[in-house]
Formats: sequence, structure tokens, C-alpha cells
Amino acid sequence: MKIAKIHITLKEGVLDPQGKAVQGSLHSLGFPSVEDVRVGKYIEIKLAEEDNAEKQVEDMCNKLLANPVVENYSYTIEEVVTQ
Amino acid sequence: MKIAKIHITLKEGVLDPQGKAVQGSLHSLGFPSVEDVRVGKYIEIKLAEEDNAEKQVEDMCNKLLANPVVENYSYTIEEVVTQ
Amino acid sequence: MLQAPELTPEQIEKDKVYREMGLTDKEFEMIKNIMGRLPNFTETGIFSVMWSEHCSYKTSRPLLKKFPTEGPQVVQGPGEGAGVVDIGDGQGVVFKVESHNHPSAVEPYQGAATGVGGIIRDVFSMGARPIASLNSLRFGNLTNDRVKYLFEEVVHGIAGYGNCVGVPTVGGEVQFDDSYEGNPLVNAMCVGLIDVKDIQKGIAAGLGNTIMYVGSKTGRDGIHGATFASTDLTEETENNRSSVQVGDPFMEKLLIEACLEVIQSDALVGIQDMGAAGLTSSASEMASKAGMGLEMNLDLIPQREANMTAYEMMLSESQERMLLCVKKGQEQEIIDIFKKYDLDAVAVGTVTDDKQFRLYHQGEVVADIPVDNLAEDAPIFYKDSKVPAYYEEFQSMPDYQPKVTNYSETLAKLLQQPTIASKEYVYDQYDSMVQGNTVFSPGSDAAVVRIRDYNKSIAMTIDCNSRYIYLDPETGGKIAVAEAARNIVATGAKPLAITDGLNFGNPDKPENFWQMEKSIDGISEACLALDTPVISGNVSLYNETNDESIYPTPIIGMVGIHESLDDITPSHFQADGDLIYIIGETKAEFGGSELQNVLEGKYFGKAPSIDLEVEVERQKQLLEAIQTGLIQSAHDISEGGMAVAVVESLFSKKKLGASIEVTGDITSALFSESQSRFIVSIKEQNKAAFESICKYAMPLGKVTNTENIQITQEGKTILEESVRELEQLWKGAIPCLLK
Amino acid sequence: MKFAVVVFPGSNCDRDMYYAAKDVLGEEAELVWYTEANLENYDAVLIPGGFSYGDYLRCGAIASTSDVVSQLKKLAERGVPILGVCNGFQILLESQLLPGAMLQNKNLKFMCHFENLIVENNETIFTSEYEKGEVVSMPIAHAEGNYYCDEETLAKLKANNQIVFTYQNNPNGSLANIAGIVNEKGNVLGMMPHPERAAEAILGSSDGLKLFQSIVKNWRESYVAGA
Ligand SMILES: Nc1ncnc2c1ncn2[C@@H]1O[C@H](COP(=O)(O)OP(=O)(O)O)[C@@H](O)[C@H]1O
Ligand SMILES: [Mg+2]
Repeated sequence: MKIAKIHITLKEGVLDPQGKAVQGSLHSLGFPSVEDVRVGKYIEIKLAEEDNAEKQVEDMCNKLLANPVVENYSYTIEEVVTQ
Repeated sequence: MKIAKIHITLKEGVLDPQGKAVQGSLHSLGFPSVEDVRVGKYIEIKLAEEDNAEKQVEDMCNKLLANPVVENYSYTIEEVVTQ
Repeated sequence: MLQAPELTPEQIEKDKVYREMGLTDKEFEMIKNIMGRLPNFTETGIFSVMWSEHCSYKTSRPLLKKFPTEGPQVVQGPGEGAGVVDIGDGQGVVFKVESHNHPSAVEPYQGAATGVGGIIRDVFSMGARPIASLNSLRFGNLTNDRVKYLFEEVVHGIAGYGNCVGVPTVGGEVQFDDSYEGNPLVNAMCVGLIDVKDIQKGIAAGLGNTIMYVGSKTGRDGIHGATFASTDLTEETENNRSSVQVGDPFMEKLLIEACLEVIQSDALVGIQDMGAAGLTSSASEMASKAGMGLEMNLDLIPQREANMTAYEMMLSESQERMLLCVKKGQEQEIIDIFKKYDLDAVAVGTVTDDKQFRLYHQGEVVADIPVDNLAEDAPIFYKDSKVPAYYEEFQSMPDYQPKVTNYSETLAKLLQQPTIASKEYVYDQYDSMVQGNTVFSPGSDAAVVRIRDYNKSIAMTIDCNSRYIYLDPETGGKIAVAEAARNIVATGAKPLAITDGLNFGNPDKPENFWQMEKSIDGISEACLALDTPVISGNVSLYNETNDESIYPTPIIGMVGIHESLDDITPSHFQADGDLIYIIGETKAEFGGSELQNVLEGKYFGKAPSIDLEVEVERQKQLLEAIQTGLIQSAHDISEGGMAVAVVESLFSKKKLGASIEVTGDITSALFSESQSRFIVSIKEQNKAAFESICKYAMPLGKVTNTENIQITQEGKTILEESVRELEQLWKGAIPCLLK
Repeated sequence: MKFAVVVFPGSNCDRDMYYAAKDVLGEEAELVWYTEANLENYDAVLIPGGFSYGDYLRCGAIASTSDVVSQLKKLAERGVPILGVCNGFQILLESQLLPGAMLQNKNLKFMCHFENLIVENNETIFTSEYEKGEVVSMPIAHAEGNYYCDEETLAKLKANNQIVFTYQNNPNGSLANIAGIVNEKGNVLGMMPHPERAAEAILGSSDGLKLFQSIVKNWRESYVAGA
């Protein structure tokens, strides 16, 4: 089995209202050193089949997981040793 | 400057309706090998001050970023070389 | 968490493990007698949840008997998923309230969300389309971060679930008081519309018929939630994180549509949602109600997690699940309907005629319990009741006389009290208009939703002034019902029936039990007087933190009907030159008032008095005047008194003002909370006709086009303020406290 | 005229849209389940609001991968009027039938209330019954209606007069106050405010009615009169 770990982040230049809000809250909670916050998604996908995992994950990101208008994605694929 | 990369994931056993919907959609898009999908958050925080970053990020996660009732968190902190 | 390895029956008895599950020694003895042997671990768990207060009402049942539950309008009284009242044309309105207090204290977003989901399931499992939601919320004062967090997340959770599931959230109430600081209240009410011929029952009838399971898979969510809801919140339960369930409103939306299609199939015998105590309560209640037994093979239950035990499956409170009884041989029809919505309907058991509740797991019988004893024979407790010392002290106090010197400043302060201030922060987050029938959204005295294709609409409200109930539970109970009815009548509707959400502290304390007893007496009396029987309800006890009880909070949800859309009456003044009247006389009544809170920081003394006969008469007269077409606007007078009610009538887009002339003691005239009063406005030409119907109406002033409120006595101005400025204070108060 | 209202799992303004077309407007309308849709037999397609697939992942994203979207693309090319409201707009964006994307409202909250809109372009088949610059009142009800696109796209939208409605008091942070846009061809309109909730005075406004009336009128003129 494999596990794909996918990071989806807002493109630079796209305003991140949630990141802004989190930054504001962190400041008022007493973390003045926070300079910027960006909130993205982290998706873990377990894949049964072993072949071609990279191509598949790439396709999934393009077809569904990320919106190319506002988001970038990156991923790693790890082998999972079944106990 | 430092950058904290924080992963927030649902605890095991906690229902992830979002992950389930994404999984269903990936199946109908022709990715039958997808066995499980879990959707979490990925937060990047830029920190100005250098000291004590670890303690600070740990505090941020506990106080705001993660909901300990249903979520786990993990993070790495990287040094950023300013160009 | 109680976890495997499972203990033997002997160990359970010897180590009194049943106590950890919430059973008393005496109850365990009863169970042994019923079974004729020692119950095993799974059976003990099943009894513990079915006999919890939440499912069995063992403490409150003797009191609930006092409620009037009958009337020609009642189609279905208490006993099913929700009650039903007749609204003519073969249609009924289905409604019920339910609490989710303890889950919301632990995880406010999911606690509130799943509360909304649960009550919606109660309504559509009756066969009704859910058409409106309301909620009643209580928090501590918005001064500490935890309370702010709870408030924000509860509202967010209600919005998150209700908006997605497509049921408009049309009304509700929020109040703040220190007594709720550690134990917020989250009560959700759902209203549905049904053709009376389609009403479904939660029964498993017909020997050999099939039991089917639909909806989300079962996980280890909220195991022992029902028991948890029946104990005090302590540090320990705070850490008992596994009691939190996560809601999936998308799944619920699919279930609504599929179930409403399924009820049209003659293959369906009975249907019930899996609420508190999940599979256990739904399956055993369905069998017991039908006078039958039931067998299930737990291996067939759709499971989300590996290696679940029978105990875990039976006690899981995973959300968005339904149990159906289907005619043998017609299962495929049901499967096909659910298939369209991507839902699996799975056969998991059969109806038997031996009145046993029998469960198989991995080839073995894991539970075998006489089902009637389980579902109906929970012990009843008659708790001790004692008049609290504070009550006697309050009753013996001289009447509280507030000293007000600056009327403008006092009015401004009152408008900024969180209990009075605009709740726009809350209801702007709710989709109040989906389904396209909302005539009055939140912000009105009662919400109004029209019934498509007919010249009628329904009004609904949820209300409870717990301070009055604290001061005097019987009077306060009457006021709660009367005030709900006033809200309904003010919109031009005739009150039909109520649902009640009884939120109290630990009933083992005789003073708490007395509060329950007396408030139920008051509610019952008012329901009789107003002809609004109780058709459903919910009980939530043990609302305490660190031994401190909440204020007694029996919430009243009421529904009424407009016999014509023309009767729908706004609460805001409508036009320059209209005459303003006050209906009902004002006395110097300040016990439990918002003014008392502003001046003294606490509540004490006597609650305002109420005469139910007078109340009924005034409501009837106002309704008649509305139905005759004489009323431009009507608004009931509640917290903050007349002055607050008048300015609230001005907070609209209409850009109007008012000039008001008061007589007698100014403080009373402006701020007293005397009961059974309304502010109405009429066109000048209707003066005589109006006065001849509304006998208790007295002229109060005029609507103006100045956007000012001016109050005078014998021509002398005692208060003059800009309506816009007051509105800003009123609107800004809660957002400001949250900053 | 015959309208299709496409229903996805989780759509929840489908009936509202259907009633607006059928009862208020008095035209033919049918609810069409997304897997059973053959949209060839309809004169216009309405994609209602709601939470298709629970709004999970991104609003409209999962719905935009369904087969019915390829039909929509063909109809769009053929010039059939397609109206997406709220979640319907989000689905059109995710399907790239319209340019841009939705971000969360700037206050991060769902908001539901009436807003004033300005009719920026009354020369579309959806807005011909309005005056240019007319201020109309319609409800919004969304958590992600903060319209975003890159500068180049915005310039194009402006140059082609594709911005149809703007907010008078921008409630959600939308770029250029955008509340609704059309495709280049002018036959696909996406908008966050709900005209179907503003089609009868008893619901607080009937300003949305003209939008539906425009569709019918233009359809009659081009097809019925022309035939
Ligand atoms: N306070 C009450 N007043 C009247 N009826 C009540 C009250 N509490 C519960 N009931 C009725 O008892 C029945 C069982 O309620 P409950 O156990 O809360 O339902 P559910 O099993 O659906 O959660 C319902 O018909 C409900 O209306
Ligand atoms: Mg129920």
C-alpha cells in the first residue's frame, strides 16, 4: 500500500482571508512575532494499487483536489509497510 | 526568519465526512485504487523572532490552531534564508 | 472509556462496574430480576443507556404527566419522534425541541451541529418535510474567552449544519447569565410539514418483516452519550473526549430526500431515527411499541472502524442513521430508492413474536433481553422536593424600587445588554430563507413561514425568561408560555400547541426538583388557559458545573397559524402619522427585570405577576383586531419594558420616529416588565373600531417621520434620542463584546 | 418555455428555483436529477444553490466533475441560456464555464440577508428587463462568495462587459464588487445573490422576477418569433 501526502496551498498573490484572521488572532493571543499566516489543505490518500501512483496522484490533483485558478499543489508518496 | 509548517489532522476514529465525499468522487473519476482519504489543514506561519520558536508554535497549536477534542497536530520549523 | 477486554457478568456484579455506566445498585437488582440471571457486559450497557434519564425520563415522568396534551387540534401527542397538530386542508405541522447541552459544552461546533441534525431526523422520521428550525441558547456572560469561544462555535455549528441541510433557521433566542458559564444550553427545535395521511410510526410490526439500516456507518462515536447527558459535567467528563460525535449534514440531506421518497412506498412498515443510545433505543423501542420482538445480526451492521464489539455498536451514537421496518420480500424496492441517493440500505434483522431483543455477533448470542422491560420498565424515581431558602427570602422582600435619574442613559444601557441587544451577529450566519417560504426571518417576534399553495402560514417562536422562573418557578412557567403566545399573536397567528425543553440542574437536589415541579405546574396551567397543549418535548437534567445549577430553564417552543396571509402583521411601525397604543396596564414590577440587572448586577425579589384570564382576553382581542384588518404593527413588551419595545419597533428600514406621552411614575412607565402587554400601531381612521375591540388599549403616542424618539410627560420632554444612534448601540453591542 | 432545474446531491434551492420558474413565472419547469439529466429537451438550464456534495473540498468542485457538466458545456456553446445561482455559480466556476474562483467571505462567516445590487449590464438575455444602473434588492446566502480572478481576467471581464451585477456595499470582499458575471458569449450567467428568493413581494422583494422575465422574453423573441 502507498500513501500520498498532498499539500494544497493558495497561490502567492491570492488573498487568504482565513490566514489573515488566524494571524490577527495569534497577535491578540500574544504572538507578535507572527509575520504571515497561510492556511491550506493537507490531504492523505491511501492507495491500494502500487503501479503508477505518481501519475494517478498528479491526475487527482489536476482533476479535483486543487483549483488551478487559485491553488498550487505538491505531494509526496510513501510506501506503507503493512503490519 | 523562520517558517513553521503545521499539519492538522483529524484524530483516528473521528468521522471525516469531507474525506469520504472526496473518496467517492475520486472513485467515480476513475481512481478505484483509492482506499481512504482524510482531509486536514496545512498552515504555514512566518515567524520574525528567532528564539523559542518551538515553544511558541506548540503554544499556538494548543491555543488556537488545533482543536484538541478532534484534531492532532504536528509541525516542523525551518530556517529561512532571506534573499 | 469503558473498553474491552470485557468483564464477565460476575465481575460486573462484584466490582459494581455497572455504576460506571450510570446504573444504581437498585437498578442492577431490577435488571437481574428481569433477566433471571446476571446480565453480560453488552446487556448491562444496553440497560444503562435505555434507563438513563435521557431515554427513560425516570425522574421527570411523574411530572410530565401533569401536562395537558389533548385538544381537537392535536393529531399526535407526546410518545412518537415528534408531535403533530392539525392546520387544516389535510395538513399537519410536526414539531419538537431537543437539547444538546453537554456535547456542546465539550465540543461546541459539533455538539450544536449534531443537535440540529438530531431534531431534524426526529421530524422527517415522522414522514414530514422539515421546513424550519429554531434554537434556544444560553451562555455565561461574554466576558471570558471560553464563553466567547462556546458562543461563537455553537452558532457556527448550528449554521454549518442547518445551512447545508437546507432547512431555514428562522428564529431562536440567546440569553447570557453567569449560571450557564460552565454549562451552556443548546436546544434545537425543528418544524415540519406533513400530509396527515403520511404520518409514520416508529414500529417494527409484522412477524418476519425485515429490519433495515440506512445512513452513515457505525463508528465508536459518542459511546455512552445518553448516560453522559444524564450526569453532572465534571473535570473528568470534560476529558471524556470520545463522547463527541461529528455531524455530516450532506448525508442528512440525502437521508431526508430518500426517506421522504420511501414513506410513499407501501413496503415501509415503520421508521425511526437513531438518536440518543443509537441502535439500542431505536430497535428496542420499535419492537416494544409494536408488541413484537426483534433479532439483529451485528455482523451485518455497516461499520466504519475495525474490530468493533457488540457493546460498542449498540451504544454508538454515530449520527445520520435510520432504522426501518420493511415488509418481507419488498426489501429491493427500498434498496433501489436509497441507491439513487448513493445510500446503502442493509438488512440487519427480523421482527420476531417472542418479545425478546436478541442480538447475534460473530455467531454468538450477545444479548437476549425482554424488550418491554428494557424499553418501558425503567424505574421511576419520585424525588424529594423542597422549597429553596432563596425563594422564601425573595418572596418576603419588599418590592424592589429602582432609582433612575437619567432616562436616556438608562435606555441606552438597556439596549446594549446582551440579552436585549440585536442578535444579528447570530442570525446573519443562518440561512433563514432557503426553501423560499420565509415571510418573517429572525428579528421578528415570531418567525412566519407560508404554506405554499394555500392562503395560510405558520408562526413559530421559542422562548423562556429563566430569571423569572428562578425567582418564582410557577409564575415564571406561566409567563414563559404566555410570552411565547404573545409573540405568536403579535404576528397575527392563533397559537396551536407547544413543545417544551426542560433544562434543569441535578434533580437529586430537592430544591432543583421543586423548581421543576413548580415550573411544570405553571406551564401546564398556562397551556390549559391558552389552549396550547404540549405535543412533544425533551428533558435535560444535571446541568451543573462544580455543583452550581443553571437557572431553571424550561424552554417553550410554540407554533401558531395565520388563517389568512392577510393577517400577517409586522412588529415594526409602518407609517408616519399612525397612532401608537399600549395594551395592558403597567405596574411597578422590577423583580428579575433587565433594569434590576443593570442597576444591581443581580436578580432578586418577586417575579412580575400574571393573570392568565386577563392574558387570554387581551390576546384574543388583539388577534380579533388584527383579523379585522385594524392593526399596522404589533410587538409584545418583554425585557427592558415599554421604552425598549417602542424603540425596537423603530429599528427598521422605514426611517420613522415616535413621540410618546407617558403618565404616572416615569421609571415604571418606561422600564417595568409588567406582563400581558403589547405595543401596537394603527391608522388614525381605525381608532374607534380598534378601541372598541381592544378594551385594554391606551393611547401612547404617534409615529413620526423624524427618526427621533421623543418621550414626554405632561408636555415636558424626559427623553429625546436619535433612533439611528440607538440602533447602532443595539446592533453593535454583541459584536463589540466579542472583540 | 421549458426550464430544467439540475439537482445535485446536496442542492437545496432546487425547489425554490423550480417554483419561481413554474408558479411565479408560469412557464414549464422540471427538476432533473444530475445522473438522469438529458438536457437536450429544455430551453434553458437553471443550476440552483445549496451545498452540492456538502461543499466538501471546495464549493462546487465535486459537482463540477460529474457527467452532466459535459452536457452543460455543449449547451453553453450552442447558446442555450444557463443560469447558476450561488452554489450553481460556484459549480460554473469550478467547471470553467465562467472564469475566476470563489474565496471565503472576508469575515469568514456565512451571511444571509438582503443586499442592494447594481445592474451593470442590462444588455444580456438575463437582464434586458432591468434599467442600466438600476439598484435591486436580493438576498445573499453564502460563506464563499468572495469572487477572485487574476488581473488579466478582470481586465477582460471589464472590456467585454461581462460584469452583470455588482454589490452596492460589498459584503464579502469580492474583487471589483462583483456579484454576477456572464461568459463571453453572454448566455451563461453566474451570480451569488438569489433572484429566485426575490421573486414575490411576500418574501421581501420581487426584484428578482425581472431576471427570469428577461430570459423568457429573449427566448420568445429569438426562437418563437423567429420560427
Ligand atoms: N418535557 C416533555 N414534555 C412532553 N413530552 C415529552 C417531554 N420530554 C419528552 N417528551 C416526549 O417523549 C417522547 C420521547 O422523547 P425523546 O426520548 O426525547 O425522543 P427521542 O427518542 O426521539 O430523542 C417524545 O415523544 C417527546 O415528545
Ligand atoms: Mg428521536
